[in-house]
Amino acid sequence: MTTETLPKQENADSAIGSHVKGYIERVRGGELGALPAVFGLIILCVVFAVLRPSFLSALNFANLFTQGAAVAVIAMGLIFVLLLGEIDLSAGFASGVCAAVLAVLLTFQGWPWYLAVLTAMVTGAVIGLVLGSLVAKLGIPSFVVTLAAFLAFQGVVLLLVKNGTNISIRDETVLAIANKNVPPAAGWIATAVGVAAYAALQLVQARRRAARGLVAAPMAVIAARVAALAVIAGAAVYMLNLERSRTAIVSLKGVPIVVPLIVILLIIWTFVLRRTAYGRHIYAVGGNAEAARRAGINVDRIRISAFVICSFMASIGGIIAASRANSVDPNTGGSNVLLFAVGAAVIGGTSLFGGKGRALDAVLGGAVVAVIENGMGLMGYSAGVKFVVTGSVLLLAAGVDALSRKRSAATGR
Amino acid sequence: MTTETLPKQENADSAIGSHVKGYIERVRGGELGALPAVFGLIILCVVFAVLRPSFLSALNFANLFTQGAAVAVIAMGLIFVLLLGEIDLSAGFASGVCAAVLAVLLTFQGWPWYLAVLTAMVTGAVIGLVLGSLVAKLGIPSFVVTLAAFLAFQGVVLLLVKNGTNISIRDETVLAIANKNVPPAAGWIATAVGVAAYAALQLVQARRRAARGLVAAPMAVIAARVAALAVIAGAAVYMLNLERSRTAIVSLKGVPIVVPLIVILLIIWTFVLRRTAYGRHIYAVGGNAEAARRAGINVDRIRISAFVICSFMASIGGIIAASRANSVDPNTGGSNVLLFAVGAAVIGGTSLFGGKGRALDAVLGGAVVAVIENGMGLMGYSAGVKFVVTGSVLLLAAGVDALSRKRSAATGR
Amino acid sequence: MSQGPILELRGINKSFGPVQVLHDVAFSVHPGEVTALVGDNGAGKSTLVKCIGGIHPIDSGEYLFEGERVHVSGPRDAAELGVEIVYQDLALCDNLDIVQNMFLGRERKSGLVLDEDTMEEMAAKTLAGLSVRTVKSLRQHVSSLSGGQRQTVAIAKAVLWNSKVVILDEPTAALGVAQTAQVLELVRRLADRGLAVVLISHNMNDVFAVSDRIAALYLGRMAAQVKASEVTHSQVVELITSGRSGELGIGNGIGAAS
Amino acid sequence: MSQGPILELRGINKSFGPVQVLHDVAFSVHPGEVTALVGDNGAGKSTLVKCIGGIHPIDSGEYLFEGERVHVSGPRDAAELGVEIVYQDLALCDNLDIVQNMFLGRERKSGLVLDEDTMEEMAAKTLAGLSVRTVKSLRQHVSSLSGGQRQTVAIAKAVLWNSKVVILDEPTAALGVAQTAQVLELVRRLADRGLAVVLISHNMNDVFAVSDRIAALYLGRMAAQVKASEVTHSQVVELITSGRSGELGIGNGIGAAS
Amino acid sequence: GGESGDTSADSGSSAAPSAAGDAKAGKIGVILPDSKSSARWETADRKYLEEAFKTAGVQYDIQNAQGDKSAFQTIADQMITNGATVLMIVNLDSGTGKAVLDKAKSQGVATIDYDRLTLGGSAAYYVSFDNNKVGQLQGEGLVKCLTDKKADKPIIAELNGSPTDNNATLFKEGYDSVLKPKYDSGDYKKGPDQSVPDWDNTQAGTIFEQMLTQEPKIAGVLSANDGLGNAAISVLKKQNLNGKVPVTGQDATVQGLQNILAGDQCMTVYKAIKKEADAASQLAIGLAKGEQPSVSGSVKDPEGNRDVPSVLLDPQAIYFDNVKDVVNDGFVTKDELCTGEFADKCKEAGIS
Ligand SMILES: Nc1ncnc2c1ncn2[C@@H]1O[C@H](COP(=O)(O)OP(=O)(O)OP(=O)(O)O)[C@@H](O)[C@H]1O
Ligand SMILES: Nc1ncnc2c1ncn2[C@@H]1O[C@H](COP(=O)(O)OP(=O)(O)OP(=O)(O)O)[C@@H](O)[C@H]1O
Ligand SMILES: [Mg+2]
Ligand SMILES: [Mg+2]
Repeated sequence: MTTETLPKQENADSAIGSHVKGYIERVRGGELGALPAVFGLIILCVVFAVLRPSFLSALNFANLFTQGAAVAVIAMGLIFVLLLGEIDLSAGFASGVCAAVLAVLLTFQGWPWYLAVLTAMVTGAVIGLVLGSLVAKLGIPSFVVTLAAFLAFQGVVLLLVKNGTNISIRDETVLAIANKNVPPAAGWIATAVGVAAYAALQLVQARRRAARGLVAAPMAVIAARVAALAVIAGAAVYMLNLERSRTAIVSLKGVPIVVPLIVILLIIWTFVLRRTAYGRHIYAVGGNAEAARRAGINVDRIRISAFVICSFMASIGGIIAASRANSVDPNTGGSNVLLFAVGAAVIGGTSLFGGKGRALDAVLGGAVVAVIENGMGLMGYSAGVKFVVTGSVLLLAAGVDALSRKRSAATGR
Repeated sequence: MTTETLPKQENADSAIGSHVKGYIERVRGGELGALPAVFGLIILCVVFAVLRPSFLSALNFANLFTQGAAVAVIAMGLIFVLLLGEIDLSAGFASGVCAAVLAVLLTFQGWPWYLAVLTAMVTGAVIGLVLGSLVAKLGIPSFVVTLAAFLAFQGVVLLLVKNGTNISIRDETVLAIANKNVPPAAGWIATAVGVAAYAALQLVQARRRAARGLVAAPMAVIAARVAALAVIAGAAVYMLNLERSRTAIVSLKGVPIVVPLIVILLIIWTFVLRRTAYGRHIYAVGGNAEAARRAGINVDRIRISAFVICSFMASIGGIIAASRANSVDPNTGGSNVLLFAVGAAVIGGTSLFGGKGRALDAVLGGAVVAVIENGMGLMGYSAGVKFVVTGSVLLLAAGVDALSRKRSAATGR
Repeated sequence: MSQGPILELRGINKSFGPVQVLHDVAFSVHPGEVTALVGDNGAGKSTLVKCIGGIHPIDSGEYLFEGERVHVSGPRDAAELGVEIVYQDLALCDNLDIVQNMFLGRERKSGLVLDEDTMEEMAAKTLAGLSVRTVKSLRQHVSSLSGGQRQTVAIAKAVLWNSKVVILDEPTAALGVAQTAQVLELVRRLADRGLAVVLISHNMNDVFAVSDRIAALYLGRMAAQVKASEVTHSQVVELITSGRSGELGIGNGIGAAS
Repeated sequence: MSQGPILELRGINKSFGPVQVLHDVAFSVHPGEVTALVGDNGAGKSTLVKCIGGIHPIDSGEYLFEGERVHVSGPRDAAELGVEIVYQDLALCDNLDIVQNMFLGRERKSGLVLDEDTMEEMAAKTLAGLSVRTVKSLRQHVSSLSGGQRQTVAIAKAVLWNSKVVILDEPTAALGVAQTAQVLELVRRLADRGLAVVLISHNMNDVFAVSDRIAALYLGRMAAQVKASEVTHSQVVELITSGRSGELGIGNGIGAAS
Repeated sequence: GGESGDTSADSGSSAAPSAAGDAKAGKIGVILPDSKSSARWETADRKYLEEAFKTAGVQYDIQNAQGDKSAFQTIADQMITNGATVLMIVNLDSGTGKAVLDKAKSQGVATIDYDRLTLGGSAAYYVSFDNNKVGQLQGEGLVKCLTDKKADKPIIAELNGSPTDNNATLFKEGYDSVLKPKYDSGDYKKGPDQSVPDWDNTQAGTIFEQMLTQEPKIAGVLSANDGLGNAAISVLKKQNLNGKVPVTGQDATVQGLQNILAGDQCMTVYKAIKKEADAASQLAIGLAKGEQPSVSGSVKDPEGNRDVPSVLLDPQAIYFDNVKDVVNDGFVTKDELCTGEFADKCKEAGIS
């Protein structure tokens, strides 16, 4: 049976059956990918929907996205640092600093929005450059460097927003990010284009591999994937294009602007991590820094760049948060933002030890965190009870995840 | 020169010279142990003393100990979890829960102090048991488990202190822990006994090893060690036995009670980690869990026990904090307590990746954190500036540490 | 067969996810004998050993020890039966020193306290017996050891104990000439003391030098388990590379039975 | 000597903290030749190789490449010179698959995007040339490979590139009979193509089978570097175990010079 | 917190909790800011508001944002989703407050600013104590106590609230308006002046201890609330200075009142929260029933440039002599306050 099984020969019977069987066996073998997080998410949604039917309303569905956006974006940046086995405790307050920079420039200095947003993003990148250099060049543990930054940035935000007041943001463009929606028609068009592009890409790739005699996904599998994407995206867009205003005067419908923003970021970072040499090197350094060094990879540069990406994404998260809050105050990026962002990444499946994780993890984990917060908000518990229940629900979601991984891992190792 | 160098033969020339040389070479070779943290500490102290002479007063010296005690104790427990490469984000609020239990039992239920303290400590141990079991048995990442606990415990504290009230503690014994001092004479006696016991232990051990033909520390080295301990302990006790009251009516002198408490905990945990099979197994699991498993170590049990110790120590930290604040409020154990505790461990030299760390790290790192907080308190900065400067100073202390390690590591690897 | 096998496996199957690595493997080990386990790279030798040691759970099959069915669900169970294994991927704790690694999980104690002195003495003696001459100090972390030194520590660790079965997975791979000779001599000595020894090696000279019995794995199947005196060097190589040799091997009805 | 050495070390010293591992070592490698580096466990072979590869900084000594003094401060420098090394402690990224490991640091790209297809094809070809038959998929993580399979991946990784010097630290330690033969043949083929090859091995048969020159390290000192044709099997063993053999070896004035 | 706990479990689960509930009397959503800066939100406001809503028989949902702005907005979203027609908020900051109010308004939800005015916001009503006034009372209280002690050129330490809390800034403006003239005239000497992050009592202890080390002659402590005051008192106790150095407070907590009875604390500021809650709940209930209640006062919102219809209540300074006022108001019970050693003091203070 298994005599000489170098990949080539499988090519012949690239039938659907074997592909599906392979997937099932991979899943049973412990390569679960996104399944456990999705599973946990579904259970959460069902529970909340049963307890509070309003959970399923169009309005709430739209709220979910804007509520979770900032954490998911920050988590996406954190993935890079976590992939290296490092940590960035300051990402939360870094987002606060960038938001404060944005607010000061917009409101006090009267800069146009594009310059202010750009400066905020550059601020993020510079922060990352400094943090990364301290970690990579001086060799101070990232926990300590970013703990120091965590404290310092807290102070910087305070200084920028002048001790306890807050800065309102009135720029319409910035406010639109987290508060306005894409016109329904545009939503449909973008979705259609996206699905078509995905289909084309898959087809071209399969063709090319088949032409070279490498294992390629069979047509039927590609069709199934494209169909799945189309259905999910279509359903979401349909839901978000429903009227959700409760008064007749204003109309409130369309995909919130943050949704395409997150989708674009997700595509970019997934591409970087999976399809570029840089992404490959990130995984290599996280998996075995010494092996990466011996392979001639400039480990320091990879480290620094990961921190740059992390703080850069934090700046985008900060901008979203500022937009959503219509203002920036000394607590922006504080409270539980950082823990939730790291938690989102870990729940999504990223390892804190490095070498394992995907950009999608941040979005999936961010969704879990957002659903918990959103659902708990509907329950109406008192402060103490709410904390306790939130903690338990989080544990439950993670437990489902862990158990399903464990179960299927029992067949392998 | 280096022909057959199995240890035995070194025995002959166990002269002082070779021992000292060996130490210097070990230090140059990168085995710095406590040196960098001590070095960073000294620099900090000098800077603060120059800027604010009152930093060196007897009063401030005594303050330092009570201010840093809770964090150092919590950090000591965290070391166990960190040694396994795990993390406990909930240690801060676990201390809060235990403090709240203590306060409720003392103030509302009127229990005697010993029962209340015992119950608080048992609460800590039980918390650790639950957390550890979730991590070890279900395989949920400790970051997620303890993040959930972090949230839940916050709620529990709120519920225990009835949503935001402060519970005053009026029990004299509990208040004494962080507020009263050991009589000067007792301080001197205990110090003398301690130093004598240390000397005796060192002598006996050296004798025994020499008798067996193993490498033993020469007399002179032992004498030097004992002398160093005597001088340091003596100076500290002398300083703490100075009069530091500002009013003529009351006398305020003696070693704060937390000092012997910390010393005893430090001795116990150092003993456990260095001299017992259990401690050895902790290091083994942290260094290579698979190797430990193959060596027949019950890895799950080690994991669980580490969490138990961590939460148990958190409960003691909580009791100290409650004693110091004369009350328990919903913020007890919150804010930066956890980050400072983990930071203390890391600054002391403990690795977040497991396998490397000592109980002493917690005390040294805790001292760094306490000195920074204490010194910054004397500077009178505004909130924002204070945060920024604190962060920078922390970075500086860690930088000194990292650079001295890096420098000496350049000779080896 | 001098006496019944002390350890016997029957019909062992083992898969990693979709990949089946062991197919219906039978394997037996006799006290007082050295059984060589040979096979090509990736044949499944290490996997078989890990199944014996309880590192990997078995999918199906029987595990008999001293004639009785046992269930080995972890390394502790194997150790309790008296099975001691040196794994190919050594599994030493890099952050511990040589003595600490050698006594890991079975520390000598006097009362509560570790008896470091006794352990240090015993370790020194065992290592000296294995021709280790370049180790600078027994208190060196194993991370600073050379490949061969690490291997020696792992071997020393396994033979320190009074066990009934000792399994060595490519123990001499990284060893020098003198050290290899010492280890082979040790293997013979252990068997002569009545222990059952399993030796995995790619070196046919070594295999024929010490073993009484040879078991050959071919692509996860037991091709043959025969007396060493009954086969030739080239026959074994044939079994390894093609799974059969003359009337021996898979498909000839002899297979696993010897 | 057919031509000048391509790589030459002179008076290399290397200490790890208090422990001096290499003492005043001289070593030279010639193009078109296989130089075997032998020595007892812990003699310092791997350390020497790591110094050449820039993994460890050298304490003192000269490093000449193609006759010119160079400063190698990291693996990148060595790679740029055209020195390719398979380390004993393989150093593969367990979280990457076989293809990814083989092309690590030198990925093929088409534009910005990785050219996975080309890489997969090239990897398959190289591995097939090394008699690897049991690897199920090239997209398998290397953590799931057997000892020998890992070793093969590491070797394949090093020989994929057009380098001038190839150094193999115990490449055949974990390999089976057929694979060992393939690797030895590959070694010979590389040398015949004009590359300088350094082979570290404890197996004297292998050493004599392929090498033109033999360098023996003894306790961190270069005992002798001689033509393989000028020494016997037992002389080399003597050099390894005692540092001298007849008029060869340390203290005989010949030492490092050949 | 069991009984004051699950609010909507009481009111909501009996009826259908969804937006589809009875449409006649609307539903009132209340968002409290946190539970850590002050005990009042969970212990007092929640209780009084619940009582009022229950009596009026309207549906309600009271939640606490725990100082998290993002959570604050999420809760607001959720309340509107759940069908609230009146939203009463205690904003965490004016920015988020405005975002919530504007969003609510666009959905046709009536809004009330409770305790804190949302600058530039769109709330229909504003009910509050004057935070500036609270600070003034604290400043005047400290002056009174120092005068009682006949302190000569005392050095004053200021232990301010959280630097991230706008109310803390308002309190500080209040007491500085009293103290600054004294500093300027040389009657008092300005000592250390620091903020306590998150109103964290533990940190407050360290901060005050360091103030006292740096400036050992501190003779008066203006601490922004009872928790911070208690932290200062526990440090003073070590030096046996408690009772000799007057300390201020706020919130009239059991702890603070006990400290006053013991003579360790000089005063606290009592905000008759029941009155505030009653006033606000009457407005909310009216709005929920579709009425347009009218109020007498108004406050100018400088940022939004409009007059907000307001109900403003006066805070009260509490000294040893009038601790009984707080008990008589039912804000704390005698049982809570007069435990153990305090029984005698209570008698002395005329609490029966
Ligand atoms: N954890 C795992 N997951 C998937 N496949 C595995 C795993 N471990 C081993 N394998 C596969 O099982 C097969 C047998 O591996 P094993 O390590 O037992 O070989 P071996 O006979 O010891 O070879 P070698 O002589 O090279 O050490 C190999 O093809 C390997 O790729
Ligand atoms: N990082 C290190 N720190 C301290 N000592 C080291 C370190 N690395 C190697 N050594 C020591 O240097 C000596 C030479 O090691 P090396 O790995 O070079 O030996 P080798 O000749 O490759 O041996 P083998 O044949 O066993 O692989 C050994 O005694 C080893 O203990
Ligand atoms: Mg193997
Ligand atoms: Mg080596």
